[in-house]
Amino acid sequence: MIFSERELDAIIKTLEKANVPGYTVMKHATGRGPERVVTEDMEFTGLGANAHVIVFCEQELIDKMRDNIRDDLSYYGGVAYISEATPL
Amino acid sequence: MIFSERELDAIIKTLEKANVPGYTVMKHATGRGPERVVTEDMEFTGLGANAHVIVFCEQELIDKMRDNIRDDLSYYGGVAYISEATPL
Amino acid sequence: MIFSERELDAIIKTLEKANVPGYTVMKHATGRGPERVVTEDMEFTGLGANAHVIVFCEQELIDKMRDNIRDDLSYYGGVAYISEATPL
Amino acid sequence: MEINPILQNVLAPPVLFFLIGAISVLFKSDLEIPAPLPKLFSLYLLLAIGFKGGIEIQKSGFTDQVLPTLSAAILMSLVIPLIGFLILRYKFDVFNSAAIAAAYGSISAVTFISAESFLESQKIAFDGFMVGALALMESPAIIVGLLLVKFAAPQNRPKSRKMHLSAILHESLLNGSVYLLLSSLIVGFLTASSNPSGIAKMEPFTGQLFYGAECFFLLDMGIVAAQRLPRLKNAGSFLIGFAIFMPLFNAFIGVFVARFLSLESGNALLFVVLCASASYLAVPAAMRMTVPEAKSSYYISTTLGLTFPFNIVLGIPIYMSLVNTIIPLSPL
Amino acid sequence: MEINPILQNVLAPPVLFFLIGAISVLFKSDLEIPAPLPKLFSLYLLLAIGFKGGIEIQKSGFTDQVLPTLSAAILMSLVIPLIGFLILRYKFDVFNSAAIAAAYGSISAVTFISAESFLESQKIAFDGFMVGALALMESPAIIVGLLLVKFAAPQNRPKSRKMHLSAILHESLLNGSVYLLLSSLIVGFLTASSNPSGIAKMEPFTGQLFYGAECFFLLDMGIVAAQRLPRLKNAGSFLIGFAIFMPLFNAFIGVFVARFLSLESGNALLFVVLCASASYLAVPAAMRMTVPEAKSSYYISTTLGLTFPFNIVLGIPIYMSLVNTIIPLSPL
Amino acid sequence: MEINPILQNVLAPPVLFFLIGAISVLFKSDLEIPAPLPKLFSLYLLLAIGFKGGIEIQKSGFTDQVLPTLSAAILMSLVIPLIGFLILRYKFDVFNSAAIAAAYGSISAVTFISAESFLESQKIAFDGFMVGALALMESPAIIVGLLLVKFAAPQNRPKSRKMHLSAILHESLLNGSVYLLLSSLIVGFLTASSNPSGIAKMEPFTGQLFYGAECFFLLDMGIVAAQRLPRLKNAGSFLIGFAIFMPLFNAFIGVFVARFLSLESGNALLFVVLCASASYLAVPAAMRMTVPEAKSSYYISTTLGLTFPFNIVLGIPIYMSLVNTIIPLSPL
Ligand SMILES: Nc1ncnc2c1ncn2[C@@H]1O[C@H](COP(=O)(O)O)[C@@H](O)[C@H]1O
Ligand SMILES: Nc1ncnc2c1ncn2[C@@H]1O[C@H](COP(=O)(O)O)[C@@H](O)[C@H]1O
Ligand SMILES: Nc1ncnc2c1ncn2[C@@H]1O[C@H](COP(=O)(O)O)[C@@H](O)[C@H]1O
Ligand code: NA
Ligand code: NA
Ligand code: NA
Repeated sequence: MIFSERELDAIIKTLEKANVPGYTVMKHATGRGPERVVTEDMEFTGLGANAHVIVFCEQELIDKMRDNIRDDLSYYGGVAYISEATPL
Repeated sequence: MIFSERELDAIIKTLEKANVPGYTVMKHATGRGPERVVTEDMEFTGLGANAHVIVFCEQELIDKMRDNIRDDLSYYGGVAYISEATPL
Repeated sequence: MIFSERELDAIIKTLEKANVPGYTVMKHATGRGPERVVTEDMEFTGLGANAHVIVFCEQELIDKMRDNIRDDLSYYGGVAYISEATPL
Repeated sequence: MEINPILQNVLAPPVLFFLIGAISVLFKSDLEIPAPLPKLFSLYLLLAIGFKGGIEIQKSGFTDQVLPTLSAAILMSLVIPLIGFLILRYKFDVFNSAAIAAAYGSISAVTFISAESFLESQKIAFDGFMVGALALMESPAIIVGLLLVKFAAPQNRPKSRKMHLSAILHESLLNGSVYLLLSSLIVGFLTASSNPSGIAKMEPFTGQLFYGAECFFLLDMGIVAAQRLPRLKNAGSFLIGFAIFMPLFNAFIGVFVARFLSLESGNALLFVVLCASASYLAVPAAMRMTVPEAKSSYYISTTLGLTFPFNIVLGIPIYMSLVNTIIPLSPL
Repeated sequence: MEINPILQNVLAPPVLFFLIGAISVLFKSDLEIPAPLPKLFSLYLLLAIGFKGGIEIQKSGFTDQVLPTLSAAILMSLVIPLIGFLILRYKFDVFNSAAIAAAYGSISAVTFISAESFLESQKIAFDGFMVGALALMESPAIIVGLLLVKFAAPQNRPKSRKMHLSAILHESLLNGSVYLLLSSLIVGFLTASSNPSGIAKMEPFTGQLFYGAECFFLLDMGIVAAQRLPRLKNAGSFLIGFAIFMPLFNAFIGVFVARFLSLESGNALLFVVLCASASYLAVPAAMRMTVPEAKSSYYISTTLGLTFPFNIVLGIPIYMSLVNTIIPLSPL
Repeated sequence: MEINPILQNVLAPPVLFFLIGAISVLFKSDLEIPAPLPKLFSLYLLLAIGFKGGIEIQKSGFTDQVLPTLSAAILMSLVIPLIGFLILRYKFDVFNSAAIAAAYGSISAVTFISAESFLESQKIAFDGFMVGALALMESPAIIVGLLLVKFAAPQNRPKSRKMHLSAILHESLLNGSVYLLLSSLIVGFLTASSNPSGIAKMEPFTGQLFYGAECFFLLDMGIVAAQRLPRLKNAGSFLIGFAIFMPLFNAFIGVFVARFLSLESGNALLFVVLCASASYLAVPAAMRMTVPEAKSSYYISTTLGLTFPFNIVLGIPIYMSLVNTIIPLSPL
């Protein structure tokens, strides 16, 4: 799940509300999306790179969050993909 | 695989012992786990964000490391998940 | 896909040429590969950590880029793996 | 208008370092000032300029000029976005027009600092309260921009995203750079009035170091501006023209307002520079958050890639000539 | 105890900047000092304070007071964690009690620096060897904390994790901040004794810049402390009370020890501040590594969210009054 | 050669801080200066040293010595890699030999700065134009290294990777550190000639702060160098010997060239240090890009882990003795 740092608070609130077991955030990611420009544009004095968020959780939880996250991402920009993963 | 930067040395030693072909470390990740608090707590003067480690390797190697890594993670905190991936 | 920051420009050009819908770059990754040394070596004054690039795209696009990326990576070092992922 | 003051401006260290940064991008040198080092310098400059401004204000007291000047400054930052919006609507939609217009109504602290350095090198006096004008001109422009979006385009926006006035005020007044500037101003004022020994102890940090830090920061600004410049090509010639014409136009209005306020030439220049400069930090950050429909490359590449270098290198000495020509004319 | 010294303390630039940082969090401003910039300032402050302390020690020589004071300082950092542990065990398990107690036995360099600035603004003299006490009080508290865990709770811990004494010593003595402070002290001492011209060349960096850098760092500390404060709610009122009561209690013991040592008022204040302050850096880092069973939010939010602001804003002037009251009393 | 100058060099703050950094790694302290803070200091040092050098050159004018000295410097940076290459080829392939040789032909700005500080503490004069030599010696060595690869090993390389001369020139001349140093030199020169008041305003930043920033940076260099040292074990004793012998050998040639140029002892030391020092920044960066076949651990661990500390701690005073012995001899 990758989106702008400035939306981070909203997304985290969504995650917390869905009671995910945990999440990890990596800031300072840059990138380019289908229409909008390279986001390094905003990073130059520390405002607004993207954040990369990883959540390991059950399928049901994902279903619960889906709509809220989609909503945020479609408005502000960003992508979210799901991959299968098993605990070590 | 995500855990505290301060455990990084121990984990890397485990990886090296298992003879993984390589690994990648991304520091300065923050996050929240099931019980413990948001780890940004420790980042404020540069000590102790999380590290995100990626290892691409064969299934057998994972089996070899599993116990050691589980041990470290259960004690210090952190998560490890496995996903399938094929080389490009 | 993980490789040295100094090759980043070349890889991005390949991605752009293949018309990927987007990509995300995380710099300042460190790591160790099968033969070469720990890349933290080069980071110490800000030159040359690795970059971790994530691209979500269709299988066909991957096929188009494969050769170019392989070429760059085998020469300069780095790894690329593919995982399945579905949009949220 | 002679060429001399422009050359003299270009040969000052801050402008030279700015050019060095820009040229390094041109030549594809791998010179880079990695994040968050530029942020360190921008925070430092805001803190130092606020602190020094606060001390000056306390020393000089609130003269007759302070209130009219600050009011005029706020007025300018309300009017300029409206004019800009009307011009931009010829070519752009409401969202982009409002975002770009807000940027030009707001100010650039680094341009202001460069103007101060220019005045110092020319040994022309200016007053500390002008920093107050700097601090007060950032927020109103953001508010006007967001109100323009709210009222000119409510039907286009998804319902859940209606802007609340409180969010607009928060975004505009509590923006990090506005907050740091204003609060450092207050700290400077309080220190000067109750703890004068603190001034001397701060002086090496906020005073002596300032010029060098400004140079270092402008080195980075040169790199950043030159990286943004090529993106202007996509923006089209209308926007390129706007990025040069608008500051000149604003300067022109500004100089007459300054004359009306009877500002002396130093303060007049600073006033004109505030009108002519455009924000590439606070406003873009606010717009990205609240008007994601606007293309950030438009408002960033114009303000940062063109208007900012223009002001730093050519604008300031041009405005100085303007001030020297208009201000001494017989009273209106 | 009058209100005046408190107000005077609050109106000094470092405290004002601390408050500005805290208020920015309250108002949800997006002011942020991104990592690793705060680390730059904390490394700088440790280096500078150690270097200056080393020079002072070399200049004044080892007076009669040095050894007793340093010994008393170490003693305090051994005793305070024990008292704290006994108090905390009413409510907390061994791990949390030991970790929190260790933090209160240890010291906060920034609180110490603020006390020095306070003394300077009050024109009260103090000696360089007090920096030695600062450096020596960090490690013993960590050792006590870890020994408490080792002996009070050996049966609960997984076998493979038995703490070895060597690991405890390493973690406590070679902690980055202790190491930098102590070694800078030695560098200062050596420079003063063999290379006096080096002092003048370092002075702009370690001396003149210090006050401004302190302000900048306290701006960040204000942000960080205010971010931690709300987490205290989860910690419960017992811990909140402890975070205010414990420094006052420690100050009270400290002032009598200072009197017993016949310290003059400047050194006495610094001694009291060392006793009263709590570590939010070195100890948490060590505890996170060696006692992961303890909740880091407990020992961080108390020391950083409450005790630290309390000491900076109210504590120091209160302790000064205490020192002024107790020290001049007729000899024991 | 007495022991005294070495001890005196070791007791200077920059060298002491370097040792502190190295010892912290030895003792496994967790002292760390996180990226990109070291980059801040390295950029600052290059900017300041260039700026000051430019001012000096403008002040002293182009004396008779300038051109011959700069030419000799360039010559040395062309010849040394060739000698090094021949030696290294006994044990290593073309790629590694060329990369390591290029590093030894190039220079280390921090070693140069340390030599300047050493001269200042010894009150020995030197000229600003030596900074020009510093700036000019980085690129030629890179060019020679890449040409060696191009001509000695064309058949081994994949076709698509043929090196174009333009790429070689770009990589060597527009390298970030070379570019910043040279352009700061020009800024200093222009400022001194057209805007002398700018010098005074820059002085606190580029002048007064310099020594302290140097110490801070050397603290980090100590850490980094000590971390690289153990990797030398894999490199074998041949390379370890080379890392000590080569600087001494280069210094020896250098001192005779300096004598031939009739340099006074200050300039002579700087010239010798330029010959003896090896690049651990610009050259490795360029080699990593253009000769990925070479093992970066070889050229980094030798230059940074061994040659650099050797020069800083022992080399500079040894070269000074050499200069004091050879230069005053009766003319050739
Ligand atoms: N296909 C993709 N693969 C990886 N990252 C993407 C992709 N599309 C968008 N992103 C990331 O999402 C951010 C926002 O994209 P956008 O929604 O187009 O503004 C970009 O800056 C990228 O970092
Ligand atoms: N379900 C999860 N998904 C992603 N990251 C997680 C998850 N659980 C824990 N983490 C990461 O692991 C770190 C340590 O978690 P803990 O073991 O609960 O202390 C957290 O700070 C997160 O960064
Ligand atoms: N098996 C692996 N798993 C994860 N990262 C790897 C792996 N192999 C290589 N890398 C990354 O790729 C970089 C370059 O590797 P190399 O091609 O061996 O120089 C390393 O520094 C690692 O960050
Ligand atoms: Na404006
Ligand atoms: Na204490
Ligand atoms: Na050399």
